[in-house]
Amino acid sequence: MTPSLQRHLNILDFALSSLWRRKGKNLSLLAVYTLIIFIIASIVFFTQALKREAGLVLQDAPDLVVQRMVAGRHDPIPVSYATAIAAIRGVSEVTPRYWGYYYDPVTGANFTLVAADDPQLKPEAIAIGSGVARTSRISIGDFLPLKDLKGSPVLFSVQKIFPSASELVAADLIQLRQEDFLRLFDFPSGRATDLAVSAGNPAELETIAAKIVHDFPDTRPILKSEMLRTYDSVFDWRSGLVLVVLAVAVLSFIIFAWDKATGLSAEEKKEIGILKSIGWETTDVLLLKSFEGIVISLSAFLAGVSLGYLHVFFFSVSLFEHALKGWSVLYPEFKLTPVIDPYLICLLFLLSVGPYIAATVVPSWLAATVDPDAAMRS
Amino acid sequence: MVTLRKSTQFFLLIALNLLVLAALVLHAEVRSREPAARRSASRILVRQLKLSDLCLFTEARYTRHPAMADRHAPFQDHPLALEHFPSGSLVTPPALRREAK
Amino acid sequence: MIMHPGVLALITGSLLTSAMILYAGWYGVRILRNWDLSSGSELQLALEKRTYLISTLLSYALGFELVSLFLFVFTADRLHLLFSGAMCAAGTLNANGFGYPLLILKLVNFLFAGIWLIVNHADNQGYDYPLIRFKYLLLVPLVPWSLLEFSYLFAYFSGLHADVITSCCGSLFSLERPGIAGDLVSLPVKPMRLAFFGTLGATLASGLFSWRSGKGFYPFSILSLATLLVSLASLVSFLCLYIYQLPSHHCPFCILQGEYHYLGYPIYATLLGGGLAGMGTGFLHPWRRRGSLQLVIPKLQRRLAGVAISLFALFLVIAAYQMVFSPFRLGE
Amino acid sequence: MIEVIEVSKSFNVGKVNQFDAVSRVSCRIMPGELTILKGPSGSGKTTLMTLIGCMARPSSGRIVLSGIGAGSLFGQDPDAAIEITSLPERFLTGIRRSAFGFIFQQFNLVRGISVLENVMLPAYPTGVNHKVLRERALTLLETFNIARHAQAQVGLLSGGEMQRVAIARALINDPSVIIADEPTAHLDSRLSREFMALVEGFKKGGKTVLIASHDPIVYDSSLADQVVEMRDGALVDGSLP
Repeated sequence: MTPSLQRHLNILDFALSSLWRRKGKNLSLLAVYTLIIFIIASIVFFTQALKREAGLVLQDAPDLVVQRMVAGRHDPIPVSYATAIAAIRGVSEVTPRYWGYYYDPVTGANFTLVAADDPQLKPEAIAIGSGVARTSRISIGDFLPLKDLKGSPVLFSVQKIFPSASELVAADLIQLRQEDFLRLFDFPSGRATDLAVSAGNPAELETIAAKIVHDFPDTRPILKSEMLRTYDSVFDWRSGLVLVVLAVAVLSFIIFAWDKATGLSAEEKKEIGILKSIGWETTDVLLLKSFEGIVISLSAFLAGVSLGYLHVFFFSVSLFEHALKGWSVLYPEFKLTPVIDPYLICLLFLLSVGPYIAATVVPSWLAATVDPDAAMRS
Repeated sequence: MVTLRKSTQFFLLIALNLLVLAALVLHAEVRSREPAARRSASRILVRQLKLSDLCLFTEARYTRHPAMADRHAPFQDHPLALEHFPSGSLVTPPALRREAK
Repeated sequence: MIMHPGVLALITGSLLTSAMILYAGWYGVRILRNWDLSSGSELQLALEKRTYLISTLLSYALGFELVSLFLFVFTADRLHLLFSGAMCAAGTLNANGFGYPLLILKLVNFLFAGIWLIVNHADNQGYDYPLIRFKYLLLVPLVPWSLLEFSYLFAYFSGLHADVITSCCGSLFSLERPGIAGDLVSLPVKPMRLAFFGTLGATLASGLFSWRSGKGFYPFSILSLATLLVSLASLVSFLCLYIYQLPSHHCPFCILQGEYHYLGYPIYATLLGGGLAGMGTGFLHPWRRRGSLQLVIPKLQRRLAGVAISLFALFLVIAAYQMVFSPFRLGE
Repeated sequence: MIEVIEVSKSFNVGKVNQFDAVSRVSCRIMPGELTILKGPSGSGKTTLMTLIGCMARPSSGRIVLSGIGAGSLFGQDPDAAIEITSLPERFLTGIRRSAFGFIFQQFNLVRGISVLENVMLPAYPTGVNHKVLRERALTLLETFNIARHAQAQVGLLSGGEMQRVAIARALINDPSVIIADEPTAHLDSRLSREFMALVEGFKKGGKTVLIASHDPIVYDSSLADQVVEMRDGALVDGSLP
């Protein structure tokens, strides 16, 4: 081994024993640091996994959804538009979609009602998501009362419960027959919630969308790529903003507070004085201090990332459940397929180790430039 | 008794940590290659019911159907206002939809 | 501004680095004005302590420049999803006028900081601070450059509005577009290839000569810079085509992706490292006869020259391997 | 040989509390000899020793070291004369750790780490192989008869043992000059005499020894080759031969 490498190892040795000497302080610092990285890592893993899941699941979503806008708000679309749109070149199929929300005053949950023709579904029967079944405590054969527009309850019998594996898309769904849907909400006749359009060739979608807007200026087409992009960027905005700012702020605060509180204690100052008097140089002490920082931040990073992974993919984000649930009564329970994105791990590394190092540069320099003769005068 | 020097112990610890991390990467790799039976159930429903969104947050329209949300209503407070709902701090406004010309 | 974690990391990092360099520059000026080694005054002792802080700050700044160079490209690559029409980092960079100048600024600052650290290393070997004036004069221009880099970075990201129609790398680096990128692509392949092998060969030869004889470091360092520039141009002009095996894909960033076996990393690492080491020899050359550095500098120069030629040689091997073994052939 | 020429050291120059710790001191310390700096506390002994021991730089005057094996740092003959007055810190440190060993009044051991680590500490930055260093430290502890405490924490040792650890630490880099500041201040007279016996051993080993003390056991010792007396930062007239 070269002397330079030996020197680094020797100083690392001393850095470790000097960290170990102040176990109390350093272990609690390590714990707080790990906790912060654990939180950020959990969020990164969670959002990444959701993004990917969304991308894969929504591959089968409609190519194009056409909504009608009235006074800037979403309004039921005349079904007659469907025929005209179907006539556009490249459109292979246009299906009206009927869906809406239902607030259930009994449980306080919001359900999503979807009318889709399923020949197996009997009149006044419904298929429900497992979230609905869980929240309303009903199972196959039970009745779910839904209030119609006039306020009188209509009883629907539960004919089917969607498999729990599909909870990520269907937890709050109630599927019913189209005529039941229309009757329940007294839906304006000849209207649908929106239109699902599929195209023979996906490359032509943009042209089709342009044509639709041209022909029907009151509509808004939403491309599948836009739906996917929504989910791709859906978590970047505030998760990025809030978490990064929060983490950096918290981290800097902690380090700052720590340095303020303990500062260069007289003891530490004396110790560095001793080191310098017995032949350590400023560079050596700087190296010592940066090793102390690296040991803490590297350990915290590795532990935090591993724990975050376990938390998200083995314990289903149980610690964040409350924040994710928010006010909602009905909360889907799903297991995510793990994803590790090297870019984000590297980014996380930079964001967690970088500020720590930046915050410690000046304090370590101050510590390292203690005069060597300080040890002689005390 | 041979005691390892502290730096070696530290390297061993880091190596152990990296090993755990590598195991997790491997786990992720293996799990994501599994035949996605679970996902196929979702995909079938998406196809049958022509769904366009994930059911993540059911508390409000725009969190339940981010891709279908009204353009103006849901994100009136965007981007600087504090969210009304806790989950609003995780859900971002959808990417701008282009007005097709 | 787009609140992507990568963007935030770049901006915070760049802000911190600029602050560090500004601080270092401020004390650099004080050192230039008040330095007096023969004095044992308290001011002098305080300034000598300050030099440790400055070199620590500069090495962090250099580290950040290096990391952020890649981070920047990667973040740009991530962001392309938000811009319809952009298919990779090249499109994102083109979303406004600050993208490419910023990349160039980053490169310049990286070289600057690297050369400063080489000079600093040499200076630390001398017992009478032989290069102190030169070193801190060199620091002065770094300050405005790094501030400029930060303001460009800020301007670039705050000027990014999702969904501006940008060109993807296919059209950006294709022949029709005017501008630097287009010019690089339209460079005639044959002379370009000649220039590429010419400069690289000349640099290696001159480097070997310098390494053996300890002479001719000025031409070598100029040639190193030339190699760096010509190679970057050649990368866009024709080398990438061999890697992508596509006749019109000129993007210099996609080679960093896994699809191309992360080939970009060794390519850029050898190129930047070689260029830096080679240029460093020239910056040391004027001081080779300074009393306390008489023994140090020639040794250091030869070591740097050795590093530079081995890195350049490695780069040449990678490039040549791609050109020879790629099934793709450029139409002559 | 160590040559001190017209050396002064002032603190807080130009301020109300300016303090001249050492003013215009000249003296010579010959190789292989025991030189004792005598004088009351506050007379500038410690400051003078920090200047000689390359821990601080004088405000004015010159100090020249020759024959101590530090010349190789400058690409010269190891025993060449080196003027240390205006050297950068990294060179002063280089000289200090190759040529000087320090024994402090307070022992200045680092608490919370083992005796062995304390002894090895000065050699860490020199890049010595860890195993070699450990062997060397154990041999030294053996010499001073404290090897059985090698793994103990320094806080648990007695005063005499602590001093022997401090001496072992001072010798780890095999210095040619040993500087001790009030080494017997915290020792009883029996231990003080034991310390002087160790000093005799250093002298026999060819080391130059410089001790600052106001303990008669030290400055009246027959081992002393030269006793230099200081008062108020200056040499007392006639104290130099």
